[in-house]
Amino acid sequence: MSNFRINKTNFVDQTNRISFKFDGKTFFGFKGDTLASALIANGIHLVGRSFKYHRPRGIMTCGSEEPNAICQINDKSNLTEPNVRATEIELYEGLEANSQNCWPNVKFDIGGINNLISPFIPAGFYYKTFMWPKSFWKSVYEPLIRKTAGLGKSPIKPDPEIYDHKYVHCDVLVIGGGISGIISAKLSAKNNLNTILIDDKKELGGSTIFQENEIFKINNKISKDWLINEINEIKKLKNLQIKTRTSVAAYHDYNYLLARESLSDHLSKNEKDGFVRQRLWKIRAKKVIIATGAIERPLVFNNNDRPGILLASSINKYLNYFGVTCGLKNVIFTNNDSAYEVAISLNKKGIDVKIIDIRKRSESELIKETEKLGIKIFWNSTITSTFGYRKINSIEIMSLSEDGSNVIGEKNKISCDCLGMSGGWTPMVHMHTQSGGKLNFRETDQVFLPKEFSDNRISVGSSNGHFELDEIIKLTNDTVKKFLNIQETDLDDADISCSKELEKRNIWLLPNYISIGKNKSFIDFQNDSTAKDIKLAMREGFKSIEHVKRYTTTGMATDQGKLSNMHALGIIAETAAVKMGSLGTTTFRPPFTPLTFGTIVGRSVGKFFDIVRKTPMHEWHVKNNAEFENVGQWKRAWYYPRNNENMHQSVQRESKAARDSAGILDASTLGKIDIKGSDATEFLNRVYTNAWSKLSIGKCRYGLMLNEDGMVYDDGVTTRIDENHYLMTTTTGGAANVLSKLEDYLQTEWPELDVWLTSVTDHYATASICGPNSKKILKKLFSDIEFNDQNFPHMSFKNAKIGGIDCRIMRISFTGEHSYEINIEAKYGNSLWEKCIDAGKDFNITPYGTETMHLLRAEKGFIIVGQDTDGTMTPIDLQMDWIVSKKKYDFIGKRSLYRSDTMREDRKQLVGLLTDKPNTVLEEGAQIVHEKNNKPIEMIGHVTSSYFSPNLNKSIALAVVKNGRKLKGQKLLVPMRDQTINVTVSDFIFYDKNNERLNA
Amino acid sequence: MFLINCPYCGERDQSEFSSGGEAHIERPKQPTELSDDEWADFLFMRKNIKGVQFERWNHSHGCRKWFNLIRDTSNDKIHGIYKMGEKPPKV
Amino acid sequence: MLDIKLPEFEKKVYPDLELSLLEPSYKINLRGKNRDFFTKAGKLLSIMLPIESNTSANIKNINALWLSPDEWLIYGKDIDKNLETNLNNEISKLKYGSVTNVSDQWVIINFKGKNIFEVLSKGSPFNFNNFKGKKNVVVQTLLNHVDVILHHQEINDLNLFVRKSFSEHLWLWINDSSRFI
Amino acid sequence: MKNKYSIFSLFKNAFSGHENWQRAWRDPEPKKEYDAIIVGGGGHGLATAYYLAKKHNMRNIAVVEKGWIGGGNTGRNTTIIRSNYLWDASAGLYDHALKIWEGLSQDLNYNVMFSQRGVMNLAHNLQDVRDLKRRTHANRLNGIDAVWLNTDEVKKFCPIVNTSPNIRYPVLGGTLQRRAGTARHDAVAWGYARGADELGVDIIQNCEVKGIKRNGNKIEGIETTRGFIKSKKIGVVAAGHSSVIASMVDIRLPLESKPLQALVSEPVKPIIDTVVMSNAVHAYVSQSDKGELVIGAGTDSYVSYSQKGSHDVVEGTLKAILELYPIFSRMKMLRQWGGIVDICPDASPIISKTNIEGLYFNCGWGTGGFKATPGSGDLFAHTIANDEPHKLNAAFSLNRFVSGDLVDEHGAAAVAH
Repeated sequence: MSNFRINKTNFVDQTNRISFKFDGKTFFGFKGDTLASALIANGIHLVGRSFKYHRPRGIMTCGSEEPNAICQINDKSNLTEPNVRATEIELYEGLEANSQNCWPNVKFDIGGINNLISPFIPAGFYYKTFMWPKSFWKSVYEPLIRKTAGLGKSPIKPDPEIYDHKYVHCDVLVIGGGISGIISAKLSAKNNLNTILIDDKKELGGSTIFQENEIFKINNKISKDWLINEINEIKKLKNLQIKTRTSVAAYHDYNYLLARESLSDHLSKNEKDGFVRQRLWKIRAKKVIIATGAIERPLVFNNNDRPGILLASSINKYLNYFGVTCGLKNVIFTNNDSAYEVAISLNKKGIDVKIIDIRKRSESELIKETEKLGIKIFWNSTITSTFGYRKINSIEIMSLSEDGSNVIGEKNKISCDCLGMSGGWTPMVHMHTQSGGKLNFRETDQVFLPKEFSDNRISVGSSNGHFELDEIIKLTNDTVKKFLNIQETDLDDADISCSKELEKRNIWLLPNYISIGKNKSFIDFQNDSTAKDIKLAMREGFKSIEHVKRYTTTGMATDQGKLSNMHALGIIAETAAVKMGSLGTTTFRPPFTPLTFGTIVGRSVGKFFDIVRKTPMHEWHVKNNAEFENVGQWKRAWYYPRNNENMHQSVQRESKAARDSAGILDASTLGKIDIKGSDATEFLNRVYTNAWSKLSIGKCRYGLMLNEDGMVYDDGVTTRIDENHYLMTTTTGGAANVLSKLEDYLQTEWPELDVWLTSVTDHYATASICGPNSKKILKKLFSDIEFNDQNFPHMSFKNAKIGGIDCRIMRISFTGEHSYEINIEAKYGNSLWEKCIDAGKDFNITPYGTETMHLLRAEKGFIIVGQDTDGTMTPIDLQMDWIVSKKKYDFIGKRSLYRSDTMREDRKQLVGLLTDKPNTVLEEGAQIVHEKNNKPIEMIGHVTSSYFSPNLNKSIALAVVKNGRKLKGQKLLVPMRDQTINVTVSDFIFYDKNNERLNA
Repeated sequence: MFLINCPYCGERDQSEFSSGGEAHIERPKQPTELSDDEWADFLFMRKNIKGVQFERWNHSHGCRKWFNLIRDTSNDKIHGIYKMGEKPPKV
Repeated sequence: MLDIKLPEFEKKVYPDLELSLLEPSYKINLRGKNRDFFTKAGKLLSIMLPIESNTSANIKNINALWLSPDEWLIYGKDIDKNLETNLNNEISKLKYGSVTNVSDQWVIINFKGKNIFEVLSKGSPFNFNNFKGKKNVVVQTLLNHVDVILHHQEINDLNLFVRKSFSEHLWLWINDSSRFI
Repeated sequence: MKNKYSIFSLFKNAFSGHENWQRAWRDPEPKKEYDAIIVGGGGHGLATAYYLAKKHNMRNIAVVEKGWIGGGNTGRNTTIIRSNYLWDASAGLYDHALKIWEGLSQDLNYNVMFSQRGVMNLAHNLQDVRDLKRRTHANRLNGIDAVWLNTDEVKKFCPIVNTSPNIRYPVLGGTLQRRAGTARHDAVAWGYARGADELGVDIIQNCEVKGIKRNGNKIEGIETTRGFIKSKKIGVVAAGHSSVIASMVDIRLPLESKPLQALVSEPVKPIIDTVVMSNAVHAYVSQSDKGELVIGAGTDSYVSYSQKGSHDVVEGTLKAILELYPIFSRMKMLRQWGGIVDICPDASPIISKTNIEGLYFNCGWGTGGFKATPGSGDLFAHTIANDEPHKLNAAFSLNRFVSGDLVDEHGAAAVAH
C-alpha cells in the first residue's frame, strides 16, 4: 500500500508507531494521528456508506463537522461506541474501528441498490405510499423501513467507565483556542480576571498553528511562529485555566455552560485504567468570549460526494499538521482565496495541483504567488460531474455563463485522485444563538453573524465574521478591550501583513447541463439529501426552512447540518428568488456536538442513582432478615420472613402476634414537626379540619389536612406538649411537602401568627409497641410510670426517662390495639429498640413491617392517605364527617367542600367490602360494578385496600364506591379478567368497633 | 439554570429554589362569602402571562424564605426581586 | 443504660483531604426576631447571634450559624445541657421565639485540607471562589441533591451538616468523589 | 382535485424527475370573512378544520398560524399514542382518538406512519402497582385493551429493561396496551393540512392574532398581522399560548404554560421496538424509524414561554434512562429541545364553549396532546359546528373548575406525559 505520509511535523510523533484495525485489517499510524489521518496516510478514503442511498463515502473534513467518516469503535467490547467521527478519534494502540451502514462490507454493499432506485425514493416518499393494503403497513412495510434505520449499533453491555461532574465559576470563559481565543484569554488573564480557556482539540492554536505561508506575518514573524510563542506565554499565566480536549456542548441562560472534557478516550485500554473517561464541567461565567472560529463550506455540484473529495482546508491540515497528503494529483475547486493557501502548500511540497475557481479573475497577493508558482488556474469555471466509484479519478469541468446561471463551452475532463472544495466560510454562531443572541446576514459573503453583543457575551475572530488576519487580531483586541474595559495592550500597535481577498462570487447550487431532477448534487451528505430534494419540497409547498429541513431531513444528521444548513437556505433563497437574510436560520439546538448519556448523568448511576434514607434501627432490621419497601426515598422494613416464609405467611404471623400479644414497628420515618409559639393553637385550627382549642396539655389528637381544593392531603397525630408547644406527625411520604406548605402559609398568608416550625423528623427515632401486652412491656421499661387508664389514657403522652435518657411516650394507636409510641433521640434509637425487644421477649413481642401495619389498620378501618385516597376524596367521602368542624369559620380547603360537585350525595365514598367467599381476597385496584351486563358497563368504584385478616379469619377490603354510604348490605360485583367476584358492602370498621381493645 | 438573587442569602443556582407560581393572589379572608365562581377564580384561574410576570419563589434548599420575583416569561430574564409584603419595584 | 449508636464513618484520608465524623455533638435550633429574643439569646450564649447572612459567630465551644433572618443553628462538641434548659425557659416559655434540640436531626462531617472545595464542587452549584478564603462563613446549599449546611470555621477546615437519615448515602458519595479529585 | 399519493404516482413522477408534484396545500391570502376561523395551525387546529369541512360541511373556514404549521408542540413531542387512561371520560376521549388513528393514513391519503408497537408503563413501588392495576381493570371494562405484566413478562416484552431486583426502584411489573404506539408527528400536521386544503380550507401561515373583536357578548372577528378577518365563530387551539389569546378578551384560564423538554440520541440500528414509560423513575423512550432513541423529559415547575427548560430536567431524565437501560450509557444525545405545554390543575384538557358567544377553546393538553390529535379535532369541530359539546367532551368543559367535578388524571394513576 502506497504511503501518503510525506511530511514531518511537530504534531505527529513519527517515532512512536501505533497499530490499529479498520474493518478487521491491521494498519499503522503514529502518536498524534487521528484515525482519519492514519487512514489517509494508508491511502484509505472509502470509510462508509451514506444513510439512504448507501453511496460510497470518504473522509471529507478533519473535525466535528465530518458527515461521512463515522464508525463503530471497539465493536463487541463493553467499550464499543457507535457513530464516532474518524476525524475526532485520537489514535491509540489497539483501536478497532469498523465502517457502518453497509453489508456485507463497505467496498461491496448490498444497500447500494438504493442508489439505482433512487429516482423512486425522493424526499418524503414514505408519506406518499406504504398505505395499501392497510394491513401491510404493520406486517410488511414498517418492518422493511425499520431494517434500514440507524447507522451504528447500540452497545449491549453495561458501561464500565466512570463519568464525573464538576461545577466551576469564573470571571471570563473563552470558548475556542484558536488565534482569537488565545489573544482574548491572554488579555483577560493578564487583567487579573479568573479566566478559563477551552478548546476541543488536544492542543491550542487552531488552524494558525500550521500556517506556514510567508505572506501572513505578525510583527515580522510568520503567524504560526508568533502564535506558538503566545501559547507558551499564556501557559505561564496563573489565573488562566486551559482545558484542551474539552468541547462546550451547551450555552444556557445566565451564562451557564456545559463542557465535556475528554480525559481518557485517547488512551489505550491499559493506559486508561482508573481514569475518569469524561468530565462534564458545569460552568458559570460572569462573561463569555466566543471564539469558535468558522467552518469551510462545500460546493454543491453533481456527484460532489465521492471518496477523495474533501474540504480544501482539511487537505491543508492533513498535509501540514499530520504530514499526510490526501492525493498525488490534486484539484482545488473554490470560490474564494483561502483555498489558494492549500494549493501553494501542496505545490511547495512538490505535489501536483490545479485550481478551478468560479470567480472571473482576482489579483490578490495569494493569487499572484500562486501564478508565480505556475499553478494552473481555470477561472470562471465549474465542475459538472466527477467520476470514480470507490475513489474519485477524474472530473468534468465547464465554463460559467456571465451571470453564473448556466454552463457554456466545452466539457473538459481532468484526471485527479483528490478534489478539495471551498465554498467560503461559515462562522460558528451556535454558541451565540444558543445563548439567545440574534443574527444578521452579511450579503457580501453570505454569512450569518452575531447581531448584538450583550454586556456579558461577545464573539470574536472568524466566529464573528472576521476572516483576514489583520482584522482578526486588531478587532479581537479592540472588542475584548472594550468588553473587559482594558486600557492598552501590546497588540495595539502590532504590525500585521497578510493577503486580502479582493473578489467574491457565490453560487449556492452550481449550474449543470443535466437537469436538477436527474443529477446528484448533495447538500446533506450523511442523510443523502440533494438540491433536487429541496426543490421538490418547495414545489410541494413547504416554504419555511423548518418545513424543508424536516421534509428532506437536511441538517438532521449527526453533524446537525454544520455543512448543509447554509446551502439549504441558499438554494431555497435562490429558488424562491428572495433575499437569504429574510429567511432566517434554523435554530441551533444543543448540544454542539453529540454528548454521551453517561457524561450527562455523571456519577448518578447504580448506587448513586437516588438517595437512600435509613432509620436508626435499619441495621437491626437487616440483621433480622427484613425485606424492605421503598417509601419515597426511605427504606422501611416491609416484613420479617422467618425460616423461608413468603410474604403472606410472615404477615399473617406478624399481625396475629400483634393482636394476640405484642408487636413492635419502626415508625421513625413519620414526619415530625415541632410547633412553637403563642399562636400555635390558632395555627392548627387553620390547617386541620377539626378544632384544637380544647385539646389540653398532655393530650394527642388525630388531624386531617386538606388542600384548598377540599381534597384530603395528609393526616397524622399531633400532641400538645405544652401551652404553646405541639409536636405534629405527618405521613412518611408527605413530610417534606407538609412542612413547606405550612411554612408557605405562615410566611405569605398569615405572617401575623407567632408560630415557629422546626423539622425534627430525623432527630427522633420512634418505636411503636402495640398489643394486649404492650402495657406490661412498657411497665418493664418505665417502672416509674403508672400505665393505668386514669393516669395514662389513650390519646395522651408523658415525658419519661429510660436509662437516664429523656424520651416521650405517646399512647396512640394506628392498629386498634392498646399501643404506645416511644420517641427518643435518634442516636439511642437502636438501643431503645433492643431494650423493647428484650422487655418483650416473655410476651413474644414480634417485629412487624409496613405490610402488617397496613393490614392491622385496615381491620380497624383506618385510612392511608395516598392508598385509600387519590386526590379526589373529601373527608365527607371518607365518612369522616366527625372530623370536619362545623363551628370553625375557616380552615384550609373548607370553602371547596361547599361546591356543587363536592356536596353531591352520591360521590364515591369509603366503604368496607366482604367477599361472599371469605377466602377470596380481592385485588387492590379492582373495579366494582352493580351490573356487568349493561354496555357500557358502569364502574361505581374500586378496591383501595385488601387483605386476608388472620384475626377475623376472612378476607376484608376497603373500597370507594359511588353513593357507598347508602349501599351498606348491598351485593356488588368485582369483575376480574377470569372470574367475577361477589361482594357485599359492609361497614369499613371490621374489628373492635367499640374500641374496647384501645382502652383495655 | 437561572441565577436567582435570594434577598436573604444572595446569588444562588436555580436548583436551590422552587417556584410558587403567580404572585399577589391573596387567599380570601372570608372564603365563605365567595360565590363558587369567585372561589374557582382564586383556586384555579391564572393570568399565565407571556411577558413580565410577578411570581413567588422559595429558597427551599437555603434559608427556606419565600419572596417575590419579577421575570419576563418570554425570555426568562429576571427584572427584580422583593421580599414578601414589600411593594414591587418599578420595572 | 442506653448505648449511643453513631454512624460508622471511620476517618478517611485522601490527597489533601481528610474526612471524619464529628459526633456526638450538641445542636440547638433557635428561631426568633424581636429585640428581647436577641438580647436573651446573646446573654445566654454570651455571643450575639450573627445577623449578617451566611456568617457564623463562635466563642469557646459554641458556634452560632446564621440560617435565615430569624433562624440560627447553635452547635458544639460539648455544650452544657443547661444551656438548652435556660434558653427554653428564657425564650420559648416567654414566647420570644423557639428553641428546639436538633442534636440528632443533623450529622456533622468534618473536612480538612486543600481539596475540600474540589470535592464539594462536584456536587454543589454554590460558588466557593470567595467562600474558600474566608473563615466563619456558612452556606446552606445542595450537595449531590442533598440539603447540607456548610460551616467554614477555619481556612481548609469545614463542617458539613447533613440530615441523619441521608448521612450514610452522602458519606458514600463524598468518599466516592474524593477518589478522583 | 389533488393527485392521489400512491406507489404508482411515485413511479410516474420518477420519470419526470419529480418535477410535476402539486403543492400539498395552497398559500392563500386571507379572505375578508369566514364562517369559522381556527386559531393555531398545529395538529389539533388543522384536524379541527379538516373535520369541520369533512363532517360538518363548513367549507368557508380558515386556519391562522403565527409561524409555520406543525411548528409548535406537534413538531416537538415524543409522538406517543395511547388511550389507557383511568377515568371513563378520559378513556372515552383518548380511545375515540386512537380509533381514528387506526385508519388515519388511508382517510388522509397521507402516511402518518402510525405504528402500533405497544406502550408499556412500568411500576416501581407498591402504590404504582395498585394504581396501574386499577387503571388496567378500568381500561378492560371500558373496552380498552390493557394487560398487567409481571416483572418477567416485562422483561420478555422488552428485554433491554433492567429488571434486576437490586436496582434502587426495581420494576415490580407494568401494564401494556398493544394498540398504542407512535406516529410521525410532522406527517400528522401535513396530512391534515393537505386534506383540509383539498376541502377548501384556507391555511394561512405567518399570520399572528393580535386581537379579538367582539360586540357585547358576540365574537366578530380577529385582528391579525395580515389585517382584520371577520368571523362569527373562533376556535382557539393555541396550546401554550392559549392564555395569551384568552387575555385578548379578558378571560383567565385554569392554565399554566411550562417548559417541556425532549431529546433524541444519534441513530442506531433497532434496539427497542416498543414504547416504555415509567412514572416513578421518570423516563420514557421509544425508537424512531430513523433509529434515534426518542426520550421525553419532564416539565419545569415555573411558567415560561422561552421554549427552553433547565438542564437539571434533562440530566434527571437521562439518569432515569441509565437506571432502566444501563446499556445506553455510551449512546450520545444528538439534539435537545423544549416546547411550551399548557397544563390544567387536573391534568385533563379543556374542549369547551366560553361565556362569549362564538368563542371556543381547545387547550390544557399539557404533556400529552399529540395522542389525542384526531379525536380532539373531531370533537372540537363538533362543538364549534353545533355550538354544543359532543358527549365525549362534555366532561371537559371550563365549568368543571367551578363545580369541582375535575377529571383528575394525575391525582389518580395517570402517567405524566
